[in-house]
Amino acid sequence: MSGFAKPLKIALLLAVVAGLIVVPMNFNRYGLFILSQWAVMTIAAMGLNLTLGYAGQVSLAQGAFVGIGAYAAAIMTTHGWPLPAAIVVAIVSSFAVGWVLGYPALRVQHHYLAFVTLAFSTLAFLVFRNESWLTGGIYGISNIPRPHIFGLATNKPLPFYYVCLGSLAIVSVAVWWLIRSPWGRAFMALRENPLRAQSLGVDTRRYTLMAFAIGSALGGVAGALYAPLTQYIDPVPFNLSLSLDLLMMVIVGGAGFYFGPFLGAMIAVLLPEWLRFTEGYYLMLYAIAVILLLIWSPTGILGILDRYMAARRTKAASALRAVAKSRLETAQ
Amino acid sequence: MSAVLEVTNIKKNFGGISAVDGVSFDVREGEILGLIGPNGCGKSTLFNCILGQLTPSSGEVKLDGKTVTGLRPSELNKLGVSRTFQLLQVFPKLSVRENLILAGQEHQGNMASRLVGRSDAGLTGAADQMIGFFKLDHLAAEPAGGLSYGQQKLLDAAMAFMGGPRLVLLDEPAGGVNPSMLADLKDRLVAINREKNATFVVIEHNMEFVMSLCSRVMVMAEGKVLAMGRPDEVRKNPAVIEAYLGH
Amino acid sequence: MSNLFDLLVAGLAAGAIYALVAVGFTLLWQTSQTINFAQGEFVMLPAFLMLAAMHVGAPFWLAIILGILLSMILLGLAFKMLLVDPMMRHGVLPLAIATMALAIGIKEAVKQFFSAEASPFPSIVPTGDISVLGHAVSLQSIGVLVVAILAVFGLTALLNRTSLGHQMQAAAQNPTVARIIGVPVERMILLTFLINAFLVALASLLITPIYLAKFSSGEVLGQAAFIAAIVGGFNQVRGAIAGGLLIGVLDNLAASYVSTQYRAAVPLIFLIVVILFRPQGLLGRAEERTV
Amino acid sequence: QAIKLADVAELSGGGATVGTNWKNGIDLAIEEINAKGGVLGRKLEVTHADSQSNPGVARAQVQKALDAEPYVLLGPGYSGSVKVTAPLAAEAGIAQIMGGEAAELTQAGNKFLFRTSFGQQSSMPKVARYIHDEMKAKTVAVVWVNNDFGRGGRDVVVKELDRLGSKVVADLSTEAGQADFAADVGKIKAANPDAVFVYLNEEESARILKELKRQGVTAPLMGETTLIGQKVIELAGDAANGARGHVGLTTDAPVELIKAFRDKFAKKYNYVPDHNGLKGYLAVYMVKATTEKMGKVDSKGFADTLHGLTIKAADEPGILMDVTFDQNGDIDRQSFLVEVVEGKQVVKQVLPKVK
Amino acid sequence: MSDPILSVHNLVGGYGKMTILNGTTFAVPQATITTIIGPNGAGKSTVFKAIFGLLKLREGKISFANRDVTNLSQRALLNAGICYVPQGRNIFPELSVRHNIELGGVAAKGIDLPSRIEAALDLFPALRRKSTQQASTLSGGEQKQLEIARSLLLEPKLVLIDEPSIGLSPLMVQQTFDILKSLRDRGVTILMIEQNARSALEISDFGIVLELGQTRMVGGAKRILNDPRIGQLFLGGAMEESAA
Ligand SMILES: Nc1ncnc2c1ncn2[C@@H]1O[C@H](COP(=O)(O)OP(=O)(O)OP(=O)(O)O)[C@@H](O)[C@H]1O
Ligand SMILES: Nc1ncnc2c1ncn2[C@@H]1O[C@H](COP(=O)(O)OP(=O)(O)OP(=O)(O)O)[C@@H](O)[C@H]1O
Ligand SMILES: [Mg+2]
Ligand SMILES: [Mg+2]
Repeated sequence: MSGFAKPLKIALLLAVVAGLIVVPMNFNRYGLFILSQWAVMTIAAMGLNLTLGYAGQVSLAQGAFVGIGAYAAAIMTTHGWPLPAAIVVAIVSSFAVGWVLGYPALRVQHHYLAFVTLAFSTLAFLVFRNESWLTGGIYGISNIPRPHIFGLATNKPLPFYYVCLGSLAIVSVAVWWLIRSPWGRAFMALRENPLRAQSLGVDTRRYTLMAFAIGSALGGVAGALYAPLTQYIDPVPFNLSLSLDLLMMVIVGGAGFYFGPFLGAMIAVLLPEWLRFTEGYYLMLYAIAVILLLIWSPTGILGILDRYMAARRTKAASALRAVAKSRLETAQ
Repeated sequence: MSAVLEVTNIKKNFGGISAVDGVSFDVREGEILGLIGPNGCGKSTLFNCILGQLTPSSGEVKLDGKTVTGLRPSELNKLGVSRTFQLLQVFPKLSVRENLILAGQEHQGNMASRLVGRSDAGLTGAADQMIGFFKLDHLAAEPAGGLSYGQQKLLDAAMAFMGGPRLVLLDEPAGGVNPSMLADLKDRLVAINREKNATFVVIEHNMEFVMSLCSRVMVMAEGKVLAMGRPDEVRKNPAVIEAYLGH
Repeated sequence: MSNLFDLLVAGLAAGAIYALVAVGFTLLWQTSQTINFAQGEFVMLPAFLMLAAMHVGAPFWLAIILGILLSMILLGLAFKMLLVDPMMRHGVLPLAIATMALAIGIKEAVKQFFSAEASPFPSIVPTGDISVLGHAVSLQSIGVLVVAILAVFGLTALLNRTSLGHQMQAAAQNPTVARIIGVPVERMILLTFLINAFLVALASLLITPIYLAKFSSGEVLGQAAFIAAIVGGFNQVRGAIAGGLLIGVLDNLAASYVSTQYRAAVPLIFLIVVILFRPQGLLGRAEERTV
Repeated sequence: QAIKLADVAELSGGGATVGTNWKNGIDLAIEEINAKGGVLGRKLEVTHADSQSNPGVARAQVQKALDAEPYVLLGPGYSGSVKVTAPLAAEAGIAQIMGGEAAELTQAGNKFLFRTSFGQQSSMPKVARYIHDEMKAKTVAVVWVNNDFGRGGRDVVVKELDRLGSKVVADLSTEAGQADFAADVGKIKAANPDAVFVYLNEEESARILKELKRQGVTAPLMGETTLIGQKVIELAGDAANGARGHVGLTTDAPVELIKAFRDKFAKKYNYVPDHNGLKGYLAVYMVKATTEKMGKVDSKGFADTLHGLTIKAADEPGILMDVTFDQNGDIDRQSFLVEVVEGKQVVKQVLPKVK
Repeated sequence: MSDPILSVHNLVGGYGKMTILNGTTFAVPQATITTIIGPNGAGKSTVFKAIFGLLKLREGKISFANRDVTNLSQRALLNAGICYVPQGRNIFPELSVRHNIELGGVAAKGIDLPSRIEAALDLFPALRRKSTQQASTLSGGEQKQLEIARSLLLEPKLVLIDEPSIGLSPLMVQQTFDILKSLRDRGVTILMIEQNARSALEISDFGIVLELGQTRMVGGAKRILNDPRIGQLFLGGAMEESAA
């Protein structure tokens, strides 16, 4: 990931984690809510980063999976099921739907795939809105309870923030493991050159479906946390614009970089909040900030770091070449 | 020697054009078969049909006597068939080493074990050996997209060998490769052929390379087989000279 | 079946609007391989520029000219220089995301600096209906349809029949090589965006009297046009007209014969089916040979 | 020291027009009050926050607003957003004066929630009765916008019509922002109802009015403020003629104070507000009247004081019309039946307060 | 040696921080064919990119016809009479074969384009047969032919051609080299990169050996062909022996 010395990296990581645990203890409820939202959105964006950033499958449907997870959790917990059970159901159902949505990706790619998923996303919204017998329709579902974890109530903002943070931690480790495994490399092969990948034995079908399904399942996890976080859901937050927001998080953070979603979600969730003091102008300024960021580095924030790394690497390669050259010269 | 690959009456049409028009041939175990023919005569298309990259309009492909027509490229590769491409096909943003590890990893364990096992699937050593052989050492950590044409061509060939294949279809491996390196490559192919009893089918326009490497040569023209035989026979065949070699 | 005929007419009228907006999508793809998610907002904005001009006392005709000029400067020149230039090399996604942000920016700016309210907009086509086979057809819709057809035919001729058109496509398909053989790539791209800006200004002028000028009207319009462009064929300008009309008709039929609640689903399902069985769209050109 | 109010409203997203009107109404009222010396000698101050028309964001913003301990919370306008935020305000013990109209909002026993206009449970029965009694419609077509506002109204009206014995022969949902109503009107035409109930936002109302006229639908049209408001008339032109509506709160009401309000608003913001502008304006005057009634600025006592309170326009001109609040936070006020005649609103009936 | 039309002096440059060209220097005489050979990754293609203004140079000077053309725009270089045929696949995949070829004439001035297009199609009958087909459907060799045909539309003074023989059948290689020879006979200067070094040097007047971004050797083509050390290192000496 970076060229810093390894111990330094680990220390930095530990500091950030400790900060995320300790600092919010003095936050007010609003601060905790925003931070919880960041954690939830990061999970969803990590899922999309897997599908899009690593496996190169453009999806404009991640918001719909957050919706599926949220409704699964809302319906179940309001009927007395515990949240962990609901999360499992959210994962399973969004994994399954994601798997099915992966099938078009076997036929079409790039922008065409984007359009299919875009259509799916709007269809999901219509189902959420119209099937009121299940989803409460436009009125939504209210009074979604927050869970008891090990007998501890998480009704208060701080405990629930830790629920979100803990989930984020688990997901982060799992994703880290996944992308470091041969699977991660196979996903990148799908992105870089599916044709060559196929002829090297990479089962592109299965990996494509997996990339979709796992990415979607993480969307589902995020949704299952979003429902108890807001304690009320209706179809509107899960329309296309959530998918687009998540896409923006991934790209702005840096698609295909592990830490991209963390930064992207931070910008998408926190930046507008910071800009709120400008009142009517804050969304405009936010839009301008995103545009400027992309102009500065079209590959996202981490793309900048990557460029720096690439420069260092070529320096090393240059040195190797220089050695070869001097050897050649002495040989003559 | 038994036939590893049997191709029967393969046809491939694109709209009205028939690019491959009823090609049949066998490849014997352990042989190196050359495939030559004028530009656009259907050689690459034939490869793509054999390898499942294209669905043939008709005809049959058998591997070890079992029909494999319609199998996907990845399935064929799992059966030990690998290939190289005429146009550059590498993973541009992955490093040279990662390219090679990727080329081998799907042959280690199964999908589940690859998820929990070592991240390089134990292939770094093998990859570095390949890198050394193709003189890409100083570029091992470079993204493959930054390699020169010939270097990418070599990387492509190297990838085809990472999985320990028994049948390799090479589409113009010599194009753009420096003659000295080409000589090494040829030696290497011969060595693998002898030691591992691997079988090769090689499309090439470089006559010296084909004629010195192959035990048999098949000539195609306009989608059909024009001639098949030992290199020296083919070289003297007037039809082949007329259609392909010139002079 | 007079009702069916009415539905067809209404569908074609709506479809003509989608087509007119969709032309821009297909044009941008064919000549710069970019996707502009702010296209709907691009159509929304010029009307406000014209309204602003009228606000400060310009007569309608002058406002139109000013509006078109301003949109060519803002949505053509400035858009190309500020957003497209730095991002185009990096593939479709960064620019697509930037245009999403731009869409937010334009909407918010219009809301902030003009109004959150809808306002009426004068029509340059006489309002009123003419009777076709005893059914009322609005002149405005006919105007939109005529302009959409003209735009598609004009652009198709430009792109397929003239050297300039080939150069524009070449600049999109392989900019490095285009440069090497002497195609003025920068100028071609600029031209692309200027044409698009002109088209959206024209579309704005024709559509706003029907849709009303409102900061948010670009969303609905942009999405419908987007779907139309894909269904028709994203990589060919002519796809816009087919897709637009088809989606318009389909939408109206769906509203009548399926449920109104799931009305929006029908074009989307159609879209998915089209992409799966004919990815290039109905009139698009297949992307051939990858091996 | 200033009295701090917090406003959370739909300033962007689908409800931007609603929220912006609401916000402008609030700002106007505060400006007026402060110019006259404030409330109990203290100035009013408000912070506006944008909910992006998204309940999740609304929740965050209300949380933020409550963390700052405001005197009273204003907004939001979308019923869904009200639903997520009302428990927070209640928990904090802070009165919330909102713009939502969904029936259920005030029926959950929340002691801190107050409306600024009729809930649909009180306005829609009047509409249904009018359709049945006055229009003598045996068959009715209902067109509504498929969001919480439209759906809420539709549900009540359909239930009431059913009870009264009028048959709903077409029940058409439309999308917010929809531009093309040809198919919907075609369906109305095919159903051939005695009356059409239209419950859409202003622009969509204007579009459907035009389409109804184009397709020659002659059945009488009935709606709410959103069908016969000045904005609709401006946008729809003469297609609006003949449309009728029940108007709980409108800048077009034949009330001098309201006319004056409308002029002030138009002068400041360059456009004529819809009923949401009025709601925001009234919300602030509710704060003023209640506080003056208490005689002190007491956040805790506010809700208790407002329950059961009647505010007379004669005492507090800013309240524009006499209004009474019940124990649920619902309001009771005069309302009007209006018809558009030659581009002008004409009041046909004045409906008195219920109690 | 006659007057050099192109001279390249002390080029230093590369990709990012990586230096590929380490002071490359050579000169190309007018109306000759000069072939650059060297191992893969020596920087041959990079030299061409540098000459054609596609690579930012850190040092060095390129002059053409007694004029400094360092870092000029592609358009300006074309106008000056330099034409470049790069390595690899360089077509416009979604345009037809004929339109691809036509585009080669974009920079042309005062030339009878239609007749030149016909002449180019005459040289490559396969392209004529497929002139309405989308260029992406051509075979590898046909795509290369397309590029060569495209480059014939202009009347350049200098042609930079990077490994034209890749993917071409022996017959087409011969024909392409014949075309190059006839161009030279008409006074056009050809600078070519080839890995098919023997055949290329056969038709060349001069040869340049490039290694690690430096000119190792410059001289008459015959001399380089016959230099034993060069043969061993760059021409694949072993290949000759085992060839049938
Ligand atoms: N998708 C396609 N549509 C139409 N024609 C095609 C398509 N793919 C290949 N062809 C045609 O099929 C013929 C055979 O192509 P192929 O690539 O197999 O030739 P080849 O023998 O490999 O030639 P080369 O030596 O130049 O690589 C060519 O004439 C080509 O134009
Ligand atoms: N786009 C690039 N980015 C980074 N490095 C590059 C790039 N292109 C080439 N290189 C590096 O520059 C060196 C020289 O490349 P170049 O293409 O000039 O070689 P070449 O002599 O033409 O080789 P070949 O005979 O294989 O075509 C190579 O080592 C390659 O790794
Ligand atoms: Mg081939
Ligand atoms: Mg090269």
